[in-house]
Amino acid sequence: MTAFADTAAFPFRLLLPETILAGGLLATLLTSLGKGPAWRKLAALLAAAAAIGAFVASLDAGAGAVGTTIAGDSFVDRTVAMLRVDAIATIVRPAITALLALCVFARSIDRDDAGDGEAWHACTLGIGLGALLVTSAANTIPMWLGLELVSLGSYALAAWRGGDRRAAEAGMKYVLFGGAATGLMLFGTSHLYGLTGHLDFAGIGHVLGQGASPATAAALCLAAVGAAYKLTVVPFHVYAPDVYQGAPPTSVAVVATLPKLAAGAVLLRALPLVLPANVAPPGSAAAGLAIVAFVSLAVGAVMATVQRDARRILAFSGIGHGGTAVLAMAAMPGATSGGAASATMLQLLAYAAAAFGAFVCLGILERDTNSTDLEALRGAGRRRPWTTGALCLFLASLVGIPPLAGFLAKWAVIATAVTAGPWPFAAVGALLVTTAVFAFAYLRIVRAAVLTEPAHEIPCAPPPWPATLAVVVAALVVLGLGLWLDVLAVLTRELAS
Amino acid sequence: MAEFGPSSLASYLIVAGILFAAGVLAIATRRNAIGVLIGLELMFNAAALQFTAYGRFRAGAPDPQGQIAAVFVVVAAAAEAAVALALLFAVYRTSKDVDLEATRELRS
Amino acid sequence: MIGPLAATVAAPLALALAALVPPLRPLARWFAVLGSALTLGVGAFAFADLAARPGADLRLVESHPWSTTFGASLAFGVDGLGAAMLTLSGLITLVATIAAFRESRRPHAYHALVLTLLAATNAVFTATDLLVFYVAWEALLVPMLALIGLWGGEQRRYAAIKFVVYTLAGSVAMLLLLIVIANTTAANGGATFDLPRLASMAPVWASTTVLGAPIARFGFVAVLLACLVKLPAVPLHTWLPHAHVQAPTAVSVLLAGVLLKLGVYGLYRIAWPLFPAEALAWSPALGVLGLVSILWGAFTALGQTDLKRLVAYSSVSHMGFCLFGLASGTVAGALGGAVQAVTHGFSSAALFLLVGVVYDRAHHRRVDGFGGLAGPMPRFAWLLLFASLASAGLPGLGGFVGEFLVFAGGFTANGSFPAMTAAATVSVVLAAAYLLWTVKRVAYGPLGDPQHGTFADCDRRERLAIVPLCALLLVVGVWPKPLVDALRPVCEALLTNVHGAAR
Amino acid sequence: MPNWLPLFVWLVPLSAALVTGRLPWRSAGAAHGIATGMLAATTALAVWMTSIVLRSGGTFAGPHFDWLDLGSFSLGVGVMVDPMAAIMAVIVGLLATLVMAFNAWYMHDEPKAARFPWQFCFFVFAMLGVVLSDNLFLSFCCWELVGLGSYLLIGFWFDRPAASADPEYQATKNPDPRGVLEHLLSPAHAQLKAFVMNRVGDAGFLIGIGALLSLMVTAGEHGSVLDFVRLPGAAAAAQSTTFLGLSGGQLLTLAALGIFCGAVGKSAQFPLHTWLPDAMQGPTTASSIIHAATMVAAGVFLVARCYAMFPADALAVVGWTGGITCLFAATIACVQWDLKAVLAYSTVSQLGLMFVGLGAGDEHGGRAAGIAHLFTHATFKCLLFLCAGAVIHAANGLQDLHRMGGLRRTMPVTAWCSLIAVLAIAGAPAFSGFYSKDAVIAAALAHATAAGGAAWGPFLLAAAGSLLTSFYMLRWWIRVFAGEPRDDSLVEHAHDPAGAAKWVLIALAPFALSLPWTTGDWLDRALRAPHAEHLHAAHGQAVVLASALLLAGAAAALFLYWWAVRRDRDTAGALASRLRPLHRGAQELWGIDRLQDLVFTRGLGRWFAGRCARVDLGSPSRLRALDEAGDRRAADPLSLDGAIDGLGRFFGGLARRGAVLHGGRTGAYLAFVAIVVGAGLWWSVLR
Repeated sequence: MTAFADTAAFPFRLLLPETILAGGLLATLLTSLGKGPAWRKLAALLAAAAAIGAFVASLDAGAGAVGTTIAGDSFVDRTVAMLRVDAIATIVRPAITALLALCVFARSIDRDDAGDGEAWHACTLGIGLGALLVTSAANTIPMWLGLELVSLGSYALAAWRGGDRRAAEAGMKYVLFGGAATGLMLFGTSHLYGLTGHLDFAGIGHVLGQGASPATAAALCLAAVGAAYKLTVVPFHVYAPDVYQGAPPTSVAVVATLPKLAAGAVLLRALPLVLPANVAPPGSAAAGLAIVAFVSLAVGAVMATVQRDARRILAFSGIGHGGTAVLAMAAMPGATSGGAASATMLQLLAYAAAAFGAFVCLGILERDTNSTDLEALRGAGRRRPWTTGALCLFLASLVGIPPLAGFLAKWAVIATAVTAGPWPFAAVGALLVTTAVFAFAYLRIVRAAVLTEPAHEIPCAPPPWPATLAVVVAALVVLGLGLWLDVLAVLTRELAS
Repeated sequence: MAEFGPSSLASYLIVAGILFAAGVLAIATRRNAIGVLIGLELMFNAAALQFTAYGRFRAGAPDPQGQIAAVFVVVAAAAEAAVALALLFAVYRTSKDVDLEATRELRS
Repeated sequence: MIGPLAATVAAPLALALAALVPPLRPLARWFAVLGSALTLGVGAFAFADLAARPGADLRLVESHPWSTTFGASLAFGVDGLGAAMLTLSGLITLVATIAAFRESRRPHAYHALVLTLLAATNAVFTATDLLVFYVAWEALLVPMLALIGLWGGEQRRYAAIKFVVYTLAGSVAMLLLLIVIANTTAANGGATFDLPRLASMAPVWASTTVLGAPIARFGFVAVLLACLVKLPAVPLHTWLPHAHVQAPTAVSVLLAGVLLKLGVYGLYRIAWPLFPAEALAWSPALGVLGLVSILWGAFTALGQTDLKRLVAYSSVSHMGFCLFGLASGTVAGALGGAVQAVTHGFSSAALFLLVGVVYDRAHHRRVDGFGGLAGPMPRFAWLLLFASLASAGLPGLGGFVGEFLVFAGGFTANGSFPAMTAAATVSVVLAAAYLLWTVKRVAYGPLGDPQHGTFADCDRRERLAIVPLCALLLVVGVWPKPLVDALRPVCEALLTNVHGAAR
Repeated sequence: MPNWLPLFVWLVPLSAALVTGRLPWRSAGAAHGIATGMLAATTALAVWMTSIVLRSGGTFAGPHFDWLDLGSFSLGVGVMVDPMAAIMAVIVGLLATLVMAFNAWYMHDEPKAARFPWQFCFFVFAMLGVVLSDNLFLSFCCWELVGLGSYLLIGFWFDRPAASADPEYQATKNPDPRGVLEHLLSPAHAQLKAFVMNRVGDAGFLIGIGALLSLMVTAGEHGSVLDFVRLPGAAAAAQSTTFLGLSGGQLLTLAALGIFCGAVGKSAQFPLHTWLPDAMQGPTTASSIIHAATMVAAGVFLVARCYAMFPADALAVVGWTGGITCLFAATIACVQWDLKAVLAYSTVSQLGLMFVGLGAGDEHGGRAAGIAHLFTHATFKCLLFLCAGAVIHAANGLQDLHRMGGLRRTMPVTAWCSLIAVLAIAGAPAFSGFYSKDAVIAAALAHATAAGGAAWGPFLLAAAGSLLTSFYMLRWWIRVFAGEPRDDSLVEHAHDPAGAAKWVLIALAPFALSLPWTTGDWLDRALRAPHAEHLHAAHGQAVVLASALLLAGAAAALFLYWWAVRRDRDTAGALASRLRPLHRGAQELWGIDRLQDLVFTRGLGRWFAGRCARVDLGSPSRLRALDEAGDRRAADPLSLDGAIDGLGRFFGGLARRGAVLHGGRTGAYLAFVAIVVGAGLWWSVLR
């Protein structure tokens, strides 16, 4: 076990990314004292600087754990792990911070109607901070605290377009549904604590390893709801289409990607710890996860085909991809190598990059018509060939056309799940079949945006350069992750250690 | 744990369970967003209560983690309520109503 | 340093990118000519090599590292079949480029997409690495989607989406197979996608099981499904008429001339070598499927009223011969299937170009809306008759060689094949009926529409595209020996392997 | 023999076709001149070749290449000359030369005339390929090319409308119903019909080749297994081979019948004969060569070529088919009023007679007799058609026997030449038909006597056909040339062919006499006609029988169309109404054309193919909806394509059900989660 950092001194280097983000958050909030475009620009600059700084810091943070010493009344003091910067966090933290920076860049496409852009950046940095906490959480308290931080920011972001009915509705739905999920998670976590006496993953897993009752399993399931709803897997997915449809473009780019990365990362860490092999009956955990994956894929694919809004299609795509990530996790119990973990990781990264790119592209296209309705996308390809081309690239990655990141991720997931038992195999079948169904759904976007002539000419200005940069970076990631086949081996090696 | 009373874990759990059930029932049935919000708070409080109770009646000795968690839960519930109220207000501003059945412009 | 085969993939890709650069856009069509001519040249070079040293071994072999952990490498090499297909791909793309030389709607994008498609098809035809094969196999859907969906007819979107979803659905199982293969090779001494090595591991596929079934059993079906959709074999063919009807002329040419051959090639290159025992076991069923394709395609073609749809169904019928010949398990049959794939490329491309010629003038494709075009357009009529006869398998023209070899193979094969071949001879009648009936309704008789009397005959550009195809049909029909000699070692090795696996 | 000689005989017409087809100047005269010259050269070479072969009497194997080597067997391209092939080549060359020369006159005012020579030369090239080929594969190839040649020639006037829409046709057609489907009578349709019906036979031919191939391969033969010289080997191998449950003998019969099926198509035998009368839509000169030396001759020739592999039961089929066709076509010929139709059905009938001969077996002289009749028939039928062409040319396209008559006065050369040909086809003594037809009937009689039973069938049918032959041919001649003119302007305008064309007729006439064929028994020796005692006896009986038939038929024709007409009696009409069912049946071509139109064109070609198209892509309304509106809701779940779309609709329906949950109701979302959690808790804990 990694030695705990000295709890007396703040583990500065280890938590430098979080620190930078927190500082950035405060600084950005301070800029809201001023008024005018210059201040807004300053807020964006500060946020970008914080995100990039956190990214750089996360690259060289090293590994370690942060714990706290609990003083017992009559027992020896116990040291309880709180945060653990392990291989998972080492990989995901740079991804989150980089994505955060891209989100800040992408914000340049939003028309700032309410005039409170600074706070948007602050909220986004808050989401990032929460995501980082979740990512390296080794204990349920920082996990759900982080999730709560992510959630609070996300609720605000979803409703950001002041005075917009749809945005407000999205925010309300998000907060009520998210609150319910949080409530369930907290209720489950409290039971888990009561049944095992521990709040940290290792402790819970240690107790569960000695035998688990159905009540514990139920508590465990409830405790996972928080992450599950962030991952938008069935049955905690219902909010996603509405929120993605109603929220402002860049807010969607944030809330569809960052929380998923974080939730996936924490599940990745928690699952092997808390799910011992002897949770009765054997294979039931894998079966349960595979069933969740199967249903998510099926619901996502089938529902995606009839949507009339591009963002809703992408929301259902996200539900399917959440299911895909869960499918990879299904192979984890009992897996010896890091194959399942790396597959999950790659799936999360590939989805985040492609979905971020797609949402930003849609945001750029949306600027012309103020709608992502498929009808409103008509002729986008003629109007903005490069943006539409990039959108197609991201969609191709989402559907898994080689040689893009989505293809490699799908490959990794199938490769790890195909031998994990009958239920995962069935889910693999669903994954393969829904490829074609999802392709049809995405093709409806392509059909509207690329293959249909515009009804009338719409004047359009080139997108702002930061957003362009964000799209280009995302596209490069999608291409690079797809072509660099060895990434899978690298991830496996890193995650196995 | 067979007997009920202030010194029994079961009594706290039962109360928490009732709270939770009431909360779930509220969110599942209320048409008014405020009602749902109240249900959420009930669920949160059930969790907080359980954390404290479990910490207090931990096998062997009381554990401070339960109380710590409960404090965090209360903080979270407050923050959640604040944000939720702000968003409900935003909805109210645009549609003069917080009826969940009426607020469904976003749909498949 | 990349070799000639990698150049046939890399150069079109580079040219496609160059065609998109604004200052170079006017040159886009010349880039397409260049890319296809390069492919043609490399194919011809490979043929010359094959003529000098006949054999089933791979030529122009090259390999560039891609991923050691995956066992994938950018490996290329061609045998007789690959060389034939590469040459066909270059030639047909060249012809299609000539046919679309005057494309006026965003020509740079059009030619860039054609070049991308060329790169992808070349990669499929030359790859000796299964992963590269698969990547190219899937990736070529993208340019095809755009070409049909952007430059097509009124219902192009429906047709393009149907095409993509259909073919994608057909090949998902193949993805699973690839993954299983990767897992298995990794467990058997190092991951690899090298096709010759995978072929040599046939016993492993037969003995290793996934969920209780040997890999070979499911793998063969997976590859088969992917190839039968592309081929296309009845009843997986209904995307084809839509795609052809909606695609612009030049894209129809590419679709019929190159894309359908991918299915044949996949059967010859993946399904049969990797899973010989399964291939043998499935042969009778595939023979039936081939027979059904032949007859159903022919009868359905007879019942069409749209010229392009008619030619599309004739493709279904003719590609059925490829399947039938290969399934017969005889050298003659397999050879006939391969030759048929090549000559069908020529004849169907020519037929689609000719349909394009009348469509450009009359702006419709209804068979009964024409008549007597031989009067105002004698050259057109002769070329149409020529291409139709070649397609109908007149001796001395290309279509006959493959068809006769398939018949010869089928008659000398075992089991129910002679009887099925006898049934397949009905297609000889049907092909003559639907093609020459079409010639009659289009070119002969009195003028169907008085306004058609003023139609100009095929101009120089149109002839430049069609006449070489007809010339090649004649050359292959009269003297197929070079082509057959190049293909024979491949087919022999293939069948030796298949029949060896049975013992 | 020089190695190149047969190759040259074969390829000179091809080069003639290439030269005349690509002439830089579009001069019909020059093209005809060059073509005639080159065909004459072909004929000269063929004569030279024949003289060598007849002198040596054996078979000469020319150059042979492996076209394709397929390991277990190879497909070859090569030539072979035996006396039969050599004589056939001479006849083909000679007739082609003469017809080409005649055509220069016949088409002197035809704007498309320049096309004729190359198509014609190509046709001759293809036919010579069939004649000189040394293996079944090359024969099949050339066989198909013959089909292409006929396609081109029949469709020479491809732009003509269907007869029902052709005012010229309507003005000159005869008033009687002819059983011909006018809306389907046009050069463009006739050429299509000829090609497709030939392909029906060719499909059988392919099966025959396939059966032979599998026989040879199973027997372990290697190399160019389809060579004619190896056919006796195939027959021998058949004794010891079994393949897929078929004995070798059965396989051999199947092979023979398959090849005969090809011959049925090409030689217009019942029931694949209907294309030949329609083929009259081509120029009459093209008809003259199609009906004489090329095309229809190919079938008879091929069966003779493959004779070694025809077992007795296959020969019985050949004989019966020939016999049925012989009588069947003759009955139709008796009631035709179209100048060329009579000749067309007479060709069908005579071809049937040849098959009767072939079916009689070699030991009874049937093969030699059939081939001899093929040769003699080629010459006089060619002459008949050229005469008919001269008449039609003179009559400005009129072909109606009702309006002709008395043309002998203004067209003496044509009249006499055609009378010689008519006597020849009728089988009058001293004419060539007498010699060959007599031989056929003798062979059939000998065979019937020897085999008994069903073998009498072909003989009797052939005899009945011969009886009718003399009747309808004399009827034809009398209606055209004899008697008083029925249309004075016609007779006044009529004239014999001019110049070379006239000499062509005169040059052909001697061949209709028996002398050129029987001098020194050269033909019998060349064809290795057997000489046996029982054959002599049969011969004697056949001479008597044939003469009697000739006399009876001729007497009937003279009585009905000459004697009665001179007395202004419509005895023929009275007889026709007396025999009304038979007469009507024959006039309606015994319904075969209608039946084929119903079953194949309308039934299979339109109805069934239309059904297939409909099952495949859906109903026309679905296609229209797709084509015009892109309406994917245009459902036809009973079609293949519609079912695929139906799959999509199924998912769409599922999704619309799912929309209940995803319909934007927050209450529903929360309730759903509550229910799921409650159910989960109940299932895992409380259960």
